[in-house]
Amino acid sequence: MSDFLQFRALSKGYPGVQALADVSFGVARGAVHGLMGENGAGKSTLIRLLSGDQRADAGDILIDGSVQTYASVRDAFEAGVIVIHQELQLVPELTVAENLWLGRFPARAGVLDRKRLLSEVGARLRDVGIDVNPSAKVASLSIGERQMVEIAKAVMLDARVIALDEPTSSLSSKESEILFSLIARLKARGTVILYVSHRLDEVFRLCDSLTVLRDGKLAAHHPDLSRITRDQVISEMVGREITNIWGYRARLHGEVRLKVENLSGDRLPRPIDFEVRAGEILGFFGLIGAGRSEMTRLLFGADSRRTGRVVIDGRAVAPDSPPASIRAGLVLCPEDRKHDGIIQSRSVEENIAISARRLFSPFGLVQPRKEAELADRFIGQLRIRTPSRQQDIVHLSGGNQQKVILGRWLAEAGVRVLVIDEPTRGIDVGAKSEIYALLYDLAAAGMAIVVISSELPEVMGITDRIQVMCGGQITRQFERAAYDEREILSAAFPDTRQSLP
Amino acid sequence: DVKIGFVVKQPEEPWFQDEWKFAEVAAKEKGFQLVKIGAEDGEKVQSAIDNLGAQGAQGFIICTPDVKLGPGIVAKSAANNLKVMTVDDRLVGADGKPLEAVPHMGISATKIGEAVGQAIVDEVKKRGWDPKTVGAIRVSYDQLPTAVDRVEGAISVLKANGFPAANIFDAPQAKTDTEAALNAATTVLNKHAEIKNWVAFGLNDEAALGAVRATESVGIAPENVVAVGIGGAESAINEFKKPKATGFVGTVIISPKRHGYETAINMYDWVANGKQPEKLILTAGQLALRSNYAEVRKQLGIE
Amino acid sequence: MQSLKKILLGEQGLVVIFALAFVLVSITVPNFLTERNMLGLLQSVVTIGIVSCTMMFCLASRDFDLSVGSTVAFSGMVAVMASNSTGSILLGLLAAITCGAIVGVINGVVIARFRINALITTLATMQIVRGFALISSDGRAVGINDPAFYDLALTRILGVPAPVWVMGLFFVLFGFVLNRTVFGKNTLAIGGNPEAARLAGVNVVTMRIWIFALQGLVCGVAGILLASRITSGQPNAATGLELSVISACVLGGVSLAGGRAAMTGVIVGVLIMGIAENVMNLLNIQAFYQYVVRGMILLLAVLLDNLRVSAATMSRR
Amino acid sequence: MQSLKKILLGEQGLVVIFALAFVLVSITVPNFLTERNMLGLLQSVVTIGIVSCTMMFCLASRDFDLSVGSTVAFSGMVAVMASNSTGSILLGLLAAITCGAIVGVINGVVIARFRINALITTLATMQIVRGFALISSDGRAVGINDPAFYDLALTRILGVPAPVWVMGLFFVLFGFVLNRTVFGKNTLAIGGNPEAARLAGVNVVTMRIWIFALQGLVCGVAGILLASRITSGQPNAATGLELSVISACVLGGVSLAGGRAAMTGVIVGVLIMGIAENVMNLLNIQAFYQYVVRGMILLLAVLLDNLRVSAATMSRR
Ligand SMILES: Nc1ncnc2c1ncn2[C@@H]1O[C@H](COP(=O)(O)OP(=O)(O)OP(=O)(O)O)[C@@H](O)[C@H]1O
Ligand SMILES: Nc1ncnc2c1ncn2[C@@H]1O[C@H](COP(=O)(O)OP(=O)(O)OP(=O)(O)O)[C@@H](O)[C@H]1O
Ligand SMILES: [Mg+2]
Ligand SMILES: [Mg+2]
Repeated sequence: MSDFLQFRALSKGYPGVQALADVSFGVARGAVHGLMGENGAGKSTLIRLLSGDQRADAGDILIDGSVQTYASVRDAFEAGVIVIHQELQLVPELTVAENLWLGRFPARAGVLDRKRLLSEVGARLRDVGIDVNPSAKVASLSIGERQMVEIAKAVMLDARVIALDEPTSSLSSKESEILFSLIARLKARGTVILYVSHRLDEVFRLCDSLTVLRDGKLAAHHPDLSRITRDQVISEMVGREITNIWGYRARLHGEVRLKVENLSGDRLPRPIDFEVRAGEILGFFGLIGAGRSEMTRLLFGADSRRTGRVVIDGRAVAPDSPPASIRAGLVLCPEDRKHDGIIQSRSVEENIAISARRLFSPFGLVQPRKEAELADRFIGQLRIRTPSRQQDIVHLSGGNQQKVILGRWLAEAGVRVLVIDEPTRGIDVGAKSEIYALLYDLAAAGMAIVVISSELPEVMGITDRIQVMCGGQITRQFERAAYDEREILSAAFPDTRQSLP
Repeated sequence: DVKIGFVVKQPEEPWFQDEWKFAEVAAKEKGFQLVKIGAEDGEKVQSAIDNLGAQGAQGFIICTPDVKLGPGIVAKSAANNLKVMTVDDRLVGADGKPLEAVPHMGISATKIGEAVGQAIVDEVKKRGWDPKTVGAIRVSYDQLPTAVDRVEGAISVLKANGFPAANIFDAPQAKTDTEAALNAATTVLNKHAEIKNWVAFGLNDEAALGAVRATESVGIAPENVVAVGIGGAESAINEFKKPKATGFVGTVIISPKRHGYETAINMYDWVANGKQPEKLILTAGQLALRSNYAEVRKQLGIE
Repeated sequence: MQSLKKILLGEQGLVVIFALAFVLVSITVPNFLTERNMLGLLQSVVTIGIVSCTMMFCLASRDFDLSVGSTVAFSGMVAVMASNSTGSILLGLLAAITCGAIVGVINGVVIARFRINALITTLATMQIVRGFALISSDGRAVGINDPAFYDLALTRILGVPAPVWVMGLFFVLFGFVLNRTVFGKNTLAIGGNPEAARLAGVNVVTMRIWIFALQGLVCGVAGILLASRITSGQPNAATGLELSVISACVLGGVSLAGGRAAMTGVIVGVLIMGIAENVMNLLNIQAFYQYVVRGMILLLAVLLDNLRVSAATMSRR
Repeated sequence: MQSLKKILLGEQGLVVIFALAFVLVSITVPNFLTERNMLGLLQSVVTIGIVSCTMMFCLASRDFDLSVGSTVAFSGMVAVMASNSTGSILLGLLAAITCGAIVGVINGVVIARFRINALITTLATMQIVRGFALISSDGRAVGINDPAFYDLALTRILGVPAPVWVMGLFFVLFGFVLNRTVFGKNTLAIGGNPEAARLAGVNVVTMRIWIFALQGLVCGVAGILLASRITSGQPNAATGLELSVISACVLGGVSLAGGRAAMTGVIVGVLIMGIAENVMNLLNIQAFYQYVVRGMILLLAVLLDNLRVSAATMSRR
């Protein structure tokens, strides 16, 4: 049987990088095809070529046997190809409905059909199971909600091919389930789905076939996923065996390091209290919009607090000032890397050194040699794939950008409390296990670590204690010994919670 | 209650400030109200006239940003039922002929330029230079028709007195301030390093001063420079007050007193007593030198 | 009380604040609220008002246009010269609008197709076009042969001069285009997130060229009306217009970072600029102090709007 | 061949292209490459050059400053008036620099602390400060009593006038600050992504205020030198300076979207502006055509740079 979607000898290079080299594979009609590989392996590049946004240096894309020659995103639409890119592509100032229709507004003679604009959207949003007002501005949504909007955008039209580049990277299990059922429906319609993810569980559950990329080349192609094991895929991706991704190591916990009292803010009206001990890794779990990210931002001083005190080792931290927090040893690795993390048009080196450099710049004079050393250290340690430390960060793959941001905070000396929001968003399995190992080391050295994650296995795998949030409140707490997937999940769902007056 | 408008094209210029000042004196004397409006371009002139009409003024005096605005100004004044007089620049119709019906007081730009040219020629003769060997810097701002007329006036006199056309060099200034003139003139001086004696003139004192600064910065002695400005405002007086004489030998002062005071009085008489002003009054510029500027200013009623 | 607050702090807050200020000025400044003065005021903002319509689109799509002043002057000259030489006013008008649109298209192509910085490009065309205006007439104003040309500006419909009608029409038209058409939404999308717009299949390059072309065309219209009002084509007209127009837009809440624009806001911005000038002249404020007052009004207007927005955020807490 | 390509397309490509153009002009334009003309050229760009140094920081941090021209004029006036009234030139200079810095701080506080749009704020201060300059002297030029003041501009060190030395010093100093200090790096980071920089512990508000304060201070220095060159304080000086300075920076590769800047680029930008004027005057190009030529040169310079960049991308593929 000839494949419905085929890539033939596809190559694509960027300055200094061969992102794809001679990649060929095919996907059968109605199949969900996984695409895996380390960060920077070339997955997003492949998707970008498919989307019509960029053109291959060599090679062809075939749909239903015919070579596609489209030169723009529009052409790709016409050919029935729809893509969700890794970085969310929404216009914050437009409403949810307008974003869903962007590029194909319902109109007569250029005049918008405003009824259709709203009516069909409401149904579609209910369909993908998110509860947002179609006339709300996208700027007012949380990352997770935005991701769901992006998904709704892709499934709105009948497409022959849908490619999803890490659609679940900031979704928790509930939303992921909704996505999976949508995918099942599309599949039943005969749509070909290309699915990029770093979450092995998902891939094995969802996909019929799988391609593994490595260094831009085809590393393996598995037409039937039921015949192989996860470990096999990992070693194909990483080139070595990783037996236990989490690699959890128990540690002794010391004195209370971080004490949060009565913390509240505009988007988190009900006060929150908790403590973290030295050496402890505390996890926060919740569904999208539960308020975890907002909590970390208030904690760090990125947003202004309404009430609350944050105490580190018995000393209160000045509110509403990131610099003060950093000086007190409290750092936050934010969730939205594009908006809050990477510093566009600056190099990898500068992105790593920006915060830590104050520690080794006498009289405000920078030390280029030291900064280079620092950058090289983390490029090595986190295995950041970049042609050089001078590369502009926007040219890195998503996962590698995330690693740079992590590196920025790991480079900080004197940190007592490390707060990481979605630490491994978009990071590959190999790097993940190394990052976890690093976290254990830091904790063992006495740091208090707070990890926010939407990936339940991750939270359960690496933390000592979990606090579950729902509707802006901490609903339950679990000690590691008492971790139970079902109970944690149920604590995160609003309907199982006693509704407060 | 008599209310009279006084609209000028460049309210920041000292010249117009002075016109306004003297008009104010007239207003105090006769007890009418003076409304001063700056209007830098045709559009502003239109709204200024509307504005005067709305305030209930009976007439106004205007120095227009462009003489071709004539028909528009006349029409707008009629629509607002305002009497109109012009000062400094005379309105022309679409055919380029002066609008005789509008009373005017002024001095022709060409005449001023000729006065400048004459002053330069006199000084050159006094210093005993051979006009054939003298370089002339024409600091120009050709965007402004008045500026063209002034410098052309000066050039016509220079040529008539034996300055070769080939030695008159254009130094176009990008703006009308001293720095722009300085930069433009410097280029000319450097291009003709062989010329020893220089004369310079331009649209106003600032232009001439820029040329003088340029000669100083390239190291030409004041004895070898003759620059004559137009206006006689503070920047020129400052130059005369300097302890050592510079290349800026004189300026053609035009009296803002007559232009401000007399036009205002005439307009008042027209409005209050129905006495039509003379259709055309031409005033003269007067040359002020380092040696006599104080007297000249006193004569003209400045100070 | 509560509803008053709502009105003040709502979406239309700027309009309400403006209305309050207007009433205040009407009461305190003599001769302000007369029909004559109102018409004069409206006429004085015609050029800014018309050009603001398209500048709004330009800014909303994260672009920038400094060449509007020169284009207005140039197309005014063209209108007059073409009318004079062909003897037909209609041909003159067509020529002017065409020239304006050509300048716009050139801006658009250079900026969008060759990806040259908009500031530099329009600064360059600003100079070049001004140069053409000066060269074509040797730096002097050109008078209009056929007095019928004046009628464009003098005709009154229901007592209101034609240019004011044109401005009103443009306000309505471009307000509609911004909010109710695909073109408007795409403009906002390009400004809000160009990458997203491109990936959603919006033809960003074509859109940007269109926006600049429209801008040029509208400058052509403004140039014609201006020439008719000042009864001549003047090469030095409308200098500094670009900054006034951009200020009016920004005052009206158009974001320079793109993606945000509203016609009502721009109208208010234009009127604020016009009223400030008008009142200063009515109050006979001295020329030098006018600078200071003008600056203060600008600051005050954005400050007030800012306070309003932050107060609104507060109250919604 | 290969290495030639490398030089042309490398980081310093703009500089190399500029150098080639310079050689070309030197050969073809008579009187260009004389010591006198070179010194004249350098002196003519002193104001633009000095102010560009800090404007580079301002743009690199995604800000914008239109008030520089007014501030230069105002602080020039202050220098002269304070020198005259105290009899001490030193006090005059201090007063001027202080006034400049105060304007800058006000800009910075309003923009960074009250979060008012930079364009509007500096447009407002541009007017207000110009107003002050006019009011303080009743719109007239103020002469300098003590001739020693002129020496600031006339003194030559090794045959080169002092203002040129000052400009050179500023180039070196601010180049160093940009590349080698935390201040410079943080400026670029703020421009790259203000929110991310804030979360990385950069005190964005303070930084922005500092940048504006520096800008004001440097305008003060430029104002003093200008006053000394034209031997008086002139309230109308330096109009339009803001656009020239911003153009020089953008020509030199400073991104208006922030995050990208280089001192060598800005120096080249400044020199391009100066050489263009100089050569046009040397070649005796008519005033009206100068507009056109000036615009063309601007366009050509960015276009060339653009071609260079895209060629570089191509060749590395
Ligand atoms: N515009 C660009 N310029 C230069 N290099 C680029 C550009 N885009 C991608 N690359 C490089 O191409 C390679 C492949 O990137 P790609 O985004 O396809 O990786 P990926 O497999 O999607 O990784 P991730 O899992 O981190 O998303 C990376 O090394 C990246 O640095
Ligand atoms: N910029 C914003 N403006 C207004 N409301 C916002 C904004 N960002 C988030 N919210 C709202 O605040 C609430 C909490 O969001 P938060 O980002 O803290 O949730 P979260 O638990 O981290 O979930 P997610 O996985 O979606 O990031 C959500 O309901 C969201 O709609
Ligand atoms: Mg990717
Ligand atoms: Mg979150």
